[in-house]
Amino acid sequence: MKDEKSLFINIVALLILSFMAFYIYKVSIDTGSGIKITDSITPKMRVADKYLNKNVLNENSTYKFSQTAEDTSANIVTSVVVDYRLFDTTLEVIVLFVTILGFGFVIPKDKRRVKMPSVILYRWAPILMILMLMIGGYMFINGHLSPGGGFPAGAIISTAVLIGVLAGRKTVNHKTLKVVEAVAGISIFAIGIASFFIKGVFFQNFITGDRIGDLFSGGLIPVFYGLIAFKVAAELSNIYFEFYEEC
Amino acid sequence: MNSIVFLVVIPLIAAFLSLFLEKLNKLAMYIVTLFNLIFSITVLMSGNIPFNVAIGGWRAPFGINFVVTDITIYFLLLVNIAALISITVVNNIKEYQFYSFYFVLLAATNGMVLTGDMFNFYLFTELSTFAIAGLVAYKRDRLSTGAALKFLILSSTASLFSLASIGLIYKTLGTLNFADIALKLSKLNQASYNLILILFLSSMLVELKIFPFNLWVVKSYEGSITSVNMFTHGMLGTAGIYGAIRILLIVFPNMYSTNISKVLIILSVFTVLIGEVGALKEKNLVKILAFSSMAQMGVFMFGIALGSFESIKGALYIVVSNYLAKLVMFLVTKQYSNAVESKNYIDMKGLGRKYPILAISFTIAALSLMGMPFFAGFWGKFSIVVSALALGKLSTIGIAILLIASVVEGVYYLRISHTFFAEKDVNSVNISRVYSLIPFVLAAIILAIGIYPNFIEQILWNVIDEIKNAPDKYINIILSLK
Amino acid sequence: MTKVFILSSLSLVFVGLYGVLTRKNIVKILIALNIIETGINMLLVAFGYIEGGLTPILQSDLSIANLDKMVDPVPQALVLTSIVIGLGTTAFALALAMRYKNTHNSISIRATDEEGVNV
Amino acid sequence: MIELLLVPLITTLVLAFFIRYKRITWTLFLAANGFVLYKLYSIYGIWNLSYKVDTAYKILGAELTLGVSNNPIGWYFAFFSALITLLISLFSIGFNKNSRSNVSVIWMLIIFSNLGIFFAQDWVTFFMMWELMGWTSFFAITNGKDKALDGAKYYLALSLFGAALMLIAISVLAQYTGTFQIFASAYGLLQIINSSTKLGIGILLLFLTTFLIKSAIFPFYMWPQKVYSEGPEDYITFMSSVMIKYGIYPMAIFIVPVVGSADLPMILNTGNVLQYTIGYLGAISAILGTILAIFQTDMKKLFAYSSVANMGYILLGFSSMTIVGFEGSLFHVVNHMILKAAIFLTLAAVVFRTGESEMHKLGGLVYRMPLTFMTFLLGIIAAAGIPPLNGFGSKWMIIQALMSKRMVVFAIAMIFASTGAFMYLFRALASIFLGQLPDRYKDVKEVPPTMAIPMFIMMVIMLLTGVVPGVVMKPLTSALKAVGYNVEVASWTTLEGSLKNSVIDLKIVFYMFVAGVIISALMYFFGNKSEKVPQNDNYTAGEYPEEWGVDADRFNYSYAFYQPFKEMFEPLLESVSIDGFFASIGRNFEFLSSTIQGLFKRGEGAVLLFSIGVLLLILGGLII
Amino acid sequence: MINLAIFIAVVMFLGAIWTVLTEDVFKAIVIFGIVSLMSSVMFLLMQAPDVAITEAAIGSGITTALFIFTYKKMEERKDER
Repeated sequence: MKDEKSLFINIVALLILSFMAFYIYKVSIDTGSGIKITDSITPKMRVADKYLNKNVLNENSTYKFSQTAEDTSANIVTSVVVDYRLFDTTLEVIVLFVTILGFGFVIPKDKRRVKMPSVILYRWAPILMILMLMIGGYMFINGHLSPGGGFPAGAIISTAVLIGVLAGRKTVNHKTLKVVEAVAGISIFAIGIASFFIKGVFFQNFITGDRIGDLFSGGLIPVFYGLIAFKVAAELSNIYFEFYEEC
Repeated sequence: MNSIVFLVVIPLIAAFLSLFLEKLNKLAMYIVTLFNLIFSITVLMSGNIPFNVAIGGWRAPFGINFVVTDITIYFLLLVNIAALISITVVNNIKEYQFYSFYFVLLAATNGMVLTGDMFNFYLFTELSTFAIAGLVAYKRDRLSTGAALKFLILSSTASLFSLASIGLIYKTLGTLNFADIALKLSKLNQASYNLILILFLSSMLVELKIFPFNLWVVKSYEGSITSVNMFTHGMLGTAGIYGAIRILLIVFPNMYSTNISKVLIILSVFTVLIGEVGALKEKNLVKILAFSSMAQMGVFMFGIALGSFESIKGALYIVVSNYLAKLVMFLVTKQYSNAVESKNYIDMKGLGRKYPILAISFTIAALSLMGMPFFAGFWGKFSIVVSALALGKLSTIGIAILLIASVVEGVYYLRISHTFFAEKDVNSVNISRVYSLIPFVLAAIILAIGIYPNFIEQILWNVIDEIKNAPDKYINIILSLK
Repeated sequence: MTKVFILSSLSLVFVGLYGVLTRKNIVKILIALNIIETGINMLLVAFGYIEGGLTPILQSDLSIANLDKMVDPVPQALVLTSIVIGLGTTAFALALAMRYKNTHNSISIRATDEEGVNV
Repeated sequence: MIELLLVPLITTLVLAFFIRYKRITWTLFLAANGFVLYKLYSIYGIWNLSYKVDTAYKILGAELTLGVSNNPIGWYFAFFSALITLLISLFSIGFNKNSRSNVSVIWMLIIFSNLGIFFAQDWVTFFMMWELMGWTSFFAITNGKDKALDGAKYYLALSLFGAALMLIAISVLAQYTGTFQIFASAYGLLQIINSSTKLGIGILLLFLTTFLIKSAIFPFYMWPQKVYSEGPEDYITFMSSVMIKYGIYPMAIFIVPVVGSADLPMILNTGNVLQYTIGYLGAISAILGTILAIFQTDMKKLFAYSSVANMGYILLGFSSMTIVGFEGSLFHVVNHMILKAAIFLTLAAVVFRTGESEMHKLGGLVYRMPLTFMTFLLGIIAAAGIPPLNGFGSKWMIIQALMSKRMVVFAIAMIFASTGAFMYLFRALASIFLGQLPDRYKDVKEVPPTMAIPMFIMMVIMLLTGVVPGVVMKPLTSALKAVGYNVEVASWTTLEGSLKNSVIDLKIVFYMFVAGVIISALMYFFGNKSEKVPQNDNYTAGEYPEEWGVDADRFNYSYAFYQPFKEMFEPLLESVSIDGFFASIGRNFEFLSSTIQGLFKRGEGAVLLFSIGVLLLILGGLII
Repeated sequence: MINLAIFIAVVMFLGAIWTVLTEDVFKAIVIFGIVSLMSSVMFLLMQAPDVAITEAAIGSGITTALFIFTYKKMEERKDER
């Protein structure tokens, strides 16, 4: 790739970048009136304040640990992701769905040589897989209490599938993955629609009354996270299948 | 009207189901599209407009909300009608992925129009980008692969810019809701405002096909099949226009006090010039349409960037005219290019004599795009010209260049029409007369608007009224709901 | 601290942008895109950071008393989303790149898309 | 009023349905034209007729109203156009019997726009009709033939360009005067000129350019020869006689009153700057048209340039800004309509029978097509401005007006052009109809009656207007009076000049001419008869030029008819190469087009251009 | 703490530059993986453990794996020719 060393393009790029940097610098030192991008603004002045205080619906409500509140997830990031802004998260799942679909669609399907896996990997694979599944399961079940959640959980579960594929063990096949993917995806929306028929509002968390910090709290949050985890796992596993499975 | 969310949810569920439906996919496509169309018509007829839907029951600035106002509902109709018309040319497609992409695109474009939240809008945009990239790559040959890849790289760069801008908005204003942003935006420092606007605008302009953000356009159009072209034009394009109107005019109305609107004027003039001149020597009909759609977007953007209400009305006329005309043109192109198995318009010589309705529809569409009187495009051109001449030197020069560019457009379009009507024997070609129906109806609408603009004028003034009272009215609709 | 975070993320963004602008190898362009994305994600989270802030997770009544000191959870939620989108983009683009390699017989973005012409 | 416009429109739709049945379409076409003529006849004198359409379309803060109204000058143009159109459409029935394509639908649409232009009450209606006429004539000219495409494209580009300029002019004018009404805005424009001369003249020049383009005046004189040589002959007849006057009509109702009464710097105390500009443009077109016409070998191109020259005369008449000059110009409009229609009908007849339009390949057709010859003869006599026929009176009036205003240069130009006209007209006559008949045209017959009748009527009309100019002058002067000009209604046979004692009675002129004809006829019959030899022997001297690889026709006497003159004017013509200028614009656009396509063909710079775009936006944001 | 942050920031910056400038695609991928992992540490420092875990699993882990798979596949094709 000789073109990469083209001096002209490099100079142009550096000029553009330095100009942009200069502009950002200029904006950041701007002394005009009004809110500036360099001002330090605490969550108190943002919508996040309501999320932290869990008083979106009722402005004066306060809460204590191990008691009920409007959103009973202890991990506030989770409560934003899977409750306050749940719709974004479902769309994000769709984004992953679309891109992986596109991935499977455009990837060239030519014959691949299948290498024999090493014996060690073949023997140890089940143990590793179970370990991965356990970690993943823990993550999405505890998503509302501790860091983690559905996405990394899905990624870790998919790693289990990857190990299986690498070890040459038959775990799941394409068809199953497709079914898991679709069922998980549809379930997310089915719950949303169910809440429409129960509460009259889409994607409302209709299981309330839990206590913050309990394992079974947060209403639908663990359910959603579980579905998301399986969906992500199924989709990511699809990628490995595309690379390493014979078609 | 909480059920408005069905417009997004049903297509998404269909997208999952399409993995298994196999041959029923086509039927599902019609059912879902018709559902969306009928649902949006019902909403229009219900008389509840404007209303605001808080998803998940979280009130407006805290949760995600869907807003339905006059602008929304009309663009919703445009998107769904375009979808219905576009899928009539889908045939012989077996890959379930195509249908999935379509459903996702339908949901995403509907969502882009409906949403009232910045980040949600970003997500819908991404979704539509991926769906379009997948659809463009449908043929999976050299041309479409290159086009899809380059489109993907460009649009993901752009989306990162808009993500940065969303971050900045959240940092400074502490909110992601359109209405809330509009309410607080006046408190923002001018320089910071500019930075945010530039970052967001530059990603917006990619979708609006404004030069120099539009290098993907011609390739994508050339590399994809006709129905995908119609999706890109009718659904993604229309939703993008809606985004421009919503975000530039209602969320960022202060734009007109900065020089950025002047830069936009210059850029849109360049876009028009490049679009028209680029098409002049082209022989591939699809590429000509791509260049022309670029140019029309330039005219639209010019009208928006001028910022007076009359020019915005003109821009909306241009939108309507371009929307209808391009649909007609793509339909005609599809039939003719199928018949002669070539996209070169010279090979289509003489087809207009055998199938006059298609060729006449094409001509009407072309004349409307040229801004000829008695066709819908004229009213737009007229409004824009009149208001541009009142707004100072820059816009005067701009409109002069625009008009000269429209001369070039006239030359290449009428040359194509002439080729259709040229004398040549075409006996081996066979096109079913059924396919003439939709182009004919659309062309008749173009003509009707051109001759009698009253009914569309009424609608457009409703829209303009909404823009005029923005953002106060818009904010009231959304934030009053506790 | 905030300054360090912001500067480091901005530097990533600029380096990535430089890569996207100057590289011709599609895989490297995609890597550069990912670098930008990482940078932007860090930027967003840094926007929500406050000096000496706490993790926004409720562990006991003590953390509820210190809600003011917690960092902003919303940018973190946004970034969670954007990371997944980044993965999607990369996967799709890489698949396209593989096909690109097959059809164009090259991995340079300069390869022409016209049929039958080899670089 | 509205039925005048509705009937052509409805006829268009009906024609479109029956497009495959030639007989029906052309008969319907004739009937519709007959109706239009009748209707126009019936509304003469009722000047308060009008029809308005209120739209909800808001522009400049008010709702737009479109309207047509009967106005005297418009009626004058429309009536005579309709008369000529009727005759041409009669001719078309026979002419189109064997043609493959059918131009009648588009033609009817043009007639609709034609009437719309002449009766438009406001600029928007006028503009709409004007644009309609522009693109419809493109399709009428090409008419499905690829070889006509280049000329038609040229015409279309010019026409769209002109329309764009007019749109700008209308918008600016409306901005300052607040009205779209044509007559009201004329007064408004006068006030603009008084308060801010530059702006006013700018608007005026924009309008003027549009009209000049449509009437093929000097900088834009190239399109007639490109278009006329390729289009369908019957439609070209219409175009050269009627359509080319579209530019004259708005000049008469808008430009002339404004320029005449504007308070602008004067030159030599005879006229103001704009007056001289118009005059010079007219003079240049008259001279250039004449010179170029002299050197054409294609008869249609020859008469195309002749049209340019005639448009020049009309402009010269306008430039005098006297009432006689004005009358003369408007009179010449009709005269030119009639005589050009007559000439082009004969050319169409020749092409119909021989399929040839190169003059040096024709010859001697007088023996085979005597009626056509007679029409042509009268036509060129009229075009040359020889007294008993109709071209004389108007030219005489224009020259009178110019002399009375002491615009000597223009008068000289006019006389030069008239003299030159003899040269090219005689050339056409000699090459097409006189000389010897080539062997290949031995079997040529006279045209069928449907085509002969209109030609005969044309002859009668030419003679009539020549001898009794009152048939045109009476409606003209009453129309002018109705508009408010200080004129007296003309008498039947006399014409009034503007110099002292300059009234002529055309009756007397006619008697003198008849006497002359009788004498020359006697001389012909009693003189020596000529001897006949095979035609080629005349100019190949018994040799066979084909053996040298040269086309024998090139040695025909009419191939390089005016070689000495051509050599004389060659340097001048080379320096005045407007065509080259326009062609270079086209080439540059195409070059630019290839460049842009190259840019879009490669997608590699997309992100780079994207960042440059961001940079531009930043620059815009920084420079506050 | 701040020293750690500065150290990681510098390392990330240098790593990113190396990634962009290096000729070897495989090296670039690996170093990108490291940069990505570093960023997850940064997220931890920013009190965003959720993001850190996700970045480590998805941004650093799976994305890098994807790149490597792709790279290998492209190399394989090169071998076949």
